[in-house]
Amino acid sequence: MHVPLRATGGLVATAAVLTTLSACSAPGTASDGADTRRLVLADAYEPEPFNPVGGHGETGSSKVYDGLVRLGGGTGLPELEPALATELPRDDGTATTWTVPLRDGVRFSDGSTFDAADVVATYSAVLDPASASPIAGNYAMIDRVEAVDERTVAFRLAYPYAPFPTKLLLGIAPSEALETPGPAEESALNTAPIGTGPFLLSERRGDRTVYTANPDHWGGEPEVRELVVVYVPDDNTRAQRMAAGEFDGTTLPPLIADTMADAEGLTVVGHPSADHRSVSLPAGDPVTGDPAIRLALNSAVDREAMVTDILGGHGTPSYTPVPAVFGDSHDPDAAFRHDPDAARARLGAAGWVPGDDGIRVRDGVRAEFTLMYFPEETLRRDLAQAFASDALAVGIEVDLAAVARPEFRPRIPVDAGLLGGGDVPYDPDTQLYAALHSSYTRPGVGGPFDNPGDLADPAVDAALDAARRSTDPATRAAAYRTVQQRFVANPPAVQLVFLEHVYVLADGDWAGTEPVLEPHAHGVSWGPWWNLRDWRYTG
Amino acid sequence: MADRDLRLPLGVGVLVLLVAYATLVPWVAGVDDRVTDFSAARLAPSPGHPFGTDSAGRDLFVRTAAGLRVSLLIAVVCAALSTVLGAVVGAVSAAAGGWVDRLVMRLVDGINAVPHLLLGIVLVALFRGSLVAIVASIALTHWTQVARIVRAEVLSLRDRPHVDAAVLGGASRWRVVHRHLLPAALPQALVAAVLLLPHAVWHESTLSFLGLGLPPHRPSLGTLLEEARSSLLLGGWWTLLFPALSLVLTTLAVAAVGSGVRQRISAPRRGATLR
Amino acid sequence: MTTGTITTTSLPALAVTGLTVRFALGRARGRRIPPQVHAATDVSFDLHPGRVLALVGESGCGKSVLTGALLGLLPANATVTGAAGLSGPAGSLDLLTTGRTTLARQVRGRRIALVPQSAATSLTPVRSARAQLEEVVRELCPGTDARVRADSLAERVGLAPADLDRFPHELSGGMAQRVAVALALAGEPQVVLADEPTAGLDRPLVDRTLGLLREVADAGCAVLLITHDLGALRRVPGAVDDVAVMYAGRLLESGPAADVLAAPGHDYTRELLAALPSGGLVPIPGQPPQLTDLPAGCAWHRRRPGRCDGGDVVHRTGARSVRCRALEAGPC
Amino acid sequence: MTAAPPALRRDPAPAASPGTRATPAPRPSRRRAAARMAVRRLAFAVPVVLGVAVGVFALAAASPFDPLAGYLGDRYLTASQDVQDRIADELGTDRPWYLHLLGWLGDLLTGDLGTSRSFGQPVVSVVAERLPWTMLLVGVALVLAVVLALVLGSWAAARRGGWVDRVVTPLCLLLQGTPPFVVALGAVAVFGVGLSWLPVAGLTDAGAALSAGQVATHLVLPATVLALSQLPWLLLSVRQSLLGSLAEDHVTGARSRGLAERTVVLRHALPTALLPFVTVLGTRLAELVVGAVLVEEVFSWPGLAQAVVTSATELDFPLLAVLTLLTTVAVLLGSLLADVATVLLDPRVRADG
Repeated sequence: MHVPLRATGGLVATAAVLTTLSACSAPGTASDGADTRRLVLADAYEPEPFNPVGGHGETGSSKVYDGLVRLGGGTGLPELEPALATELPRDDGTATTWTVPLRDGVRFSDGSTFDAADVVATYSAVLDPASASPIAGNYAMIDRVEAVDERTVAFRLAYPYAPFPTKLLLGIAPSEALETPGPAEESALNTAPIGTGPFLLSERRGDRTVYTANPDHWGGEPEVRELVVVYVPDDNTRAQRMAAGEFDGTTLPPLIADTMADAEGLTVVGHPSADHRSVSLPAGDPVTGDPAIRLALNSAVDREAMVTDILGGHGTPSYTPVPAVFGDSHDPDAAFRHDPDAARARLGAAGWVPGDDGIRVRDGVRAEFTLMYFPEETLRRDLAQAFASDALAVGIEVDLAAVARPEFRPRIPVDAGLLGGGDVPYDPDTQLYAALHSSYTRPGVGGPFDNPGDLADPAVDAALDAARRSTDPATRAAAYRTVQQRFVANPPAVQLVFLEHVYVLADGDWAGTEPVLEPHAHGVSWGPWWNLRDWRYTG
Repeated sequence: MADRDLRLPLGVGVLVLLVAYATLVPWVAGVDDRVTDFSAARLAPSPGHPFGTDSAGRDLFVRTAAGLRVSLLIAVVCAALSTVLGAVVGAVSAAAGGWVDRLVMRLVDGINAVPHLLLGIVLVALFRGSLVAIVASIALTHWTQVARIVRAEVLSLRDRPHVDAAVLGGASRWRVVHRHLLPAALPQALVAAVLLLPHAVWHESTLSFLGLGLPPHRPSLGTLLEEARSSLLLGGWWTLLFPALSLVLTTLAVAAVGSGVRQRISAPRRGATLR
Repeated sequence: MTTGTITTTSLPALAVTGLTVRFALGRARGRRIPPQVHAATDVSFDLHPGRVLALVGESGCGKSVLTGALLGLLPANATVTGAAGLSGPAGSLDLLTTGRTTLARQVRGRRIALVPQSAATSLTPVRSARAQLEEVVRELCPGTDARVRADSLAERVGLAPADLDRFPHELSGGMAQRVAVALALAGEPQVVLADEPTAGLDRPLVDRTLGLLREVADAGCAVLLITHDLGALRRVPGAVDDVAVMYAGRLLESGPAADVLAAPGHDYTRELLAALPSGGLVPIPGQPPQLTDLPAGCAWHRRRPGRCDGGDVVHRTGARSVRCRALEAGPC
Repeated sequence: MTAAPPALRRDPAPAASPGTRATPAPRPSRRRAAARMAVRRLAFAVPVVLGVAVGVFALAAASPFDPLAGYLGDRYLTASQDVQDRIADELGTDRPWYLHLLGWLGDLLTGDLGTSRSFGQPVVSVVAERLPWTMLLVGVALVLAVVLALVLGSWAAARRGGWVDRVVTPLCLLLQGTPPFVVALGAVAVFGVGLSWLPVAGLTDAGAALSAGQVATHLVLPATVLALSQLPWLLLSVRQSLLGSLAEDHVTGARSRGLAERTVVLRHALPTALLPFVTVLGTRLAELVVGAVLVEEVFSWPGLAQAVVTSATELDFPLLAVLTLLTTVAVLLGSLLADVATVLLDPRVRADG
């Protein structure tokens, strides 16, 4: 009986084949042999479920749905362009009733025609409590949606709301799919979307999502025939595979992206955004609630250093939630200066006396609080560590705590959190109202991330409501400037930075990309590929 | 191959060096590792920073020492817990014998059937973020080896003359276990504890590397190596080299000491029991 | 079938002269040379085709070391001096000076074969006897049908082919011994060294093994039989042709078996025979010598003073030779 | 093993003596004995697997883990209280844990393993989709490790003190001190980032079709690292047992028969050295699974082992529980296979030994 020695000989052969096989075939490039009208992108996040009622494409970024209006490009606050609407919505002069004429001859991907009923069904489903839609709060101002006729829709608002057109970016789903009321997350649309958008979802498996061009899209068939989005969660892996030429583009943390700036065949692109990071300061806590601590922290933090060292220059300091891109609504004077000595002086004056370990104490209370952050996001971890280091310099101890998302919610009123903001940045109202209005401090109103600092300033409330109701741009801008001055006087949070979203693009035979102001959302649905429908093939 | 008895002095020497490095450097440097300077992030090794700096600009020479100290501390605590737990269970099951012994042994086989790290991951995932969970996840999965060794030792000692004498002298079974059997089994248990250290260091650093152990901002060999993963891409090879080196050296030194001690302990014993 | 008359003057297949083996114990530290084991000293004998030489002596007197020395199988700490001339149709060479590879490729199994001491343990436990026998046949005589040759070898040593399919631990002592002989004969060697082939066997098996070796010798091989079982040599006359007596690593006496057994030339041989049941079970006084501290001269002299002149000179008379001379009348 | 045809037993020739021992046990009985042992070990495995299941559920019950958070995921942060209560009684998460366990075991039998939130698909399809890739990785790594251990181990033992021995043995001691994820990081640093010879992540180049060539190139680094992480124990065990068996009688016997040194080492010394090697292989299986978890995580190989980490970090309990059981079964099966192999390989061992 021969012991499996002859077998081991065979195994040696297979192992050798494996290694030689690999040595000679260098990693294939993304487009070898595949149809060149094809783009392969790598995304850090899995695509969210495709039901608009669940919030998919709320800011008009969906590939498979169209909103009534859509964003125009450009660097400043983007203008709105008609999409499924034939022209921009007109109000009745009091900004309470908005009528929208609809485009004719548009068909859904399942062949059904697009008409007013679909618009009514979509917005009604968002407002319907049975849908338990997470974005219902953003459309609370809508009282009723009516179909005036087949081709016109009227929105009746509960109160005048000047920036209402920004609410019409939401993708429209077919009424047939929304007939049966039920939770948005259980709708079939989540995995099998039916939309009028420029692309169709052709495959959704494991780590990859494939879209194909919609031949009879009302705006003409996009020249990009196929878009493959691969889900690669780990930043390092994504960067290595991008460097190895596997993708046509991806989104990367700024510092890693910069290492590829000089690689041939790759370009690093930065898009401005109203996406900001801040540290919430719960009012209930004796330390974070104290105005002196809040102001001291705001002057102790070195925002410029964070932008240059952590973001590699891809971003701007943030003093209030209002980015400069909002033009007149932005008050340049509402800002803080990095001045640790002033911070120490203010703390001393307020009675916070440094203890023997350098940490300040007042009435037996140590100037110490916990700052939570999501451990898997390196950017938030670095910002938290820099914040803690700056705070320590002025005698305030910040204990960092890595808290996974499920445990984050109950601790928001108790502990500070490294939060993100700017989900819908196309009007100061959506950027500020839920974040600063005192009505959002009451339980049951909005979610835990709304007004985490529990700001209850009547002047702020009044200014926000006035701005929301007024239709005169000048009055609105003035009101928002007042909000910023009140914010700087008693900051409920320490705003840190506005991020510039960074993408790496492989040089290819495409033209047509242009910058756009991006929301807090992340991933390749934005970036240079936000207007993929307009790309032209130059190969 | 190095002569066998060379391993013990070599192991002890390296271990003393590492422990000194881990305890003295952070204390002497007095640097508070909460202070970050992102402008000095990822500097290559230089006279100022012999090990270079990490992604938050902290000096890696000090940070690796702090990380090693945390990892060693956790390892020692876990090894001690495992040994105590293992010794008690081993002694009890050997002394009690009968169905208790069989039950315990089945439990031991059961625990050994599941890879230790997996049990650790489940435990830490459920009790997210608590240091106690990390220590428990290591201690609760490594006591089985100690239990087996102590049980064998106690069983072999149980029918020795001086034990019978004690029982005849009216000592209760548990006092016999407590005063005679356990102390006799101590050296073997100690050796098992020392040999557990490398496993404990690995276990902690693996959990932290997977993001399930210590939080990323806390220094430990695992978190430093996890951070190295991203710095590696930005050319920061030193962020991987030095923590990895200290982890490997620690493991090898402790293993050498463990096997050296075991060899010393078992050698005279074998001579003594020339049955 | 015996081949004609055997004349002692025909060319010897293997001529061993002055074979000395030393084992160094422990490592040499500094100047002090390590203690040495004098396993064999100045051993000389010849093996003639067709004749069986029995090498007898108490166990532990260095007999088995000889086979290891001749085949180059001694461990690294052994030093071997002397000469062992192997001659025959395939050319002649000195076993002690040829390289290991030539020993392995041309000599072992092919020209000199060994029947090891404990046959069962010399077989690989996880492989059947047939596999190991056929392997030797394939290696030593390429081109022959291994299965047929193995079966014929089995027949020759009195084994049924089916027995070959057993594993070594399933073989009885006798069967294992016969497998060992079959393995030795596989390469049709000129010389067969049998190291204690009868150890551990019962009487009928011992006689049969000696008969087997006789047949091998009669077939033309030169056979060296190492044994401590003097009784068997006496019991089976004609089993061996010559006898050499070894004590403390030295050959004390050698000569034709019949003469030596009938009229031993050396006092030690006489006492050995007296110790046999047939000789009256007279125990030999004193202790067998330690091979680490042997006197220069004749070791027997120290154990039994006054029985010989203690000289270390070999006196040769005709076919017989004796080392040192007895004090009283007659050869020592 | 070629069982000889039952030759007619000739009447024993005078020289041959009837075998004094009982006729040897016919060869197939060892297979039946091995089968009996396998059945007994499997019977032992069932309570262990059940014990692990109970352990996992008891731990979950005792922990702050709220199955609802697992189900709702991010929406848990924004869902209002009444939505939570509705889903809670719908899922039945407020029942005592042992009822929950019984329900789960019942579902297990019917093949419904629950849905995995972190992968957004039923656990069954997660397993079905990812298990083959883990099997491929672990299989190739195991083969590579065994081959390297046998070849290098035998070489180092046969030429003790030779250059192979002087290089391989200290390297093994060093590797024993290096955890798998450090070996993986080193490989990524050198081959992936540094020389970028080999792809360092994923199953195929993104967008490329699933072809054997692609998978092979992507498999090289992870499989080699996983093999290296287990190689030291295997190699040193081969070397140690081979050194031992080289000194045994049957090897000197083989040499005395004039066999070439290669044949002596490979066909006589190695087979007996294989037996302890197989048992060591059995004990290393648990570590191989651990290594797979780390290697798949670093190389983002879409296997089940990586799913363990994802399900742990995202607290996806249904998937984690299933994976724990699956691993336990795999390890038990592995060590059983090793013991059965030992029985089949070594004719001397009685089955219940």
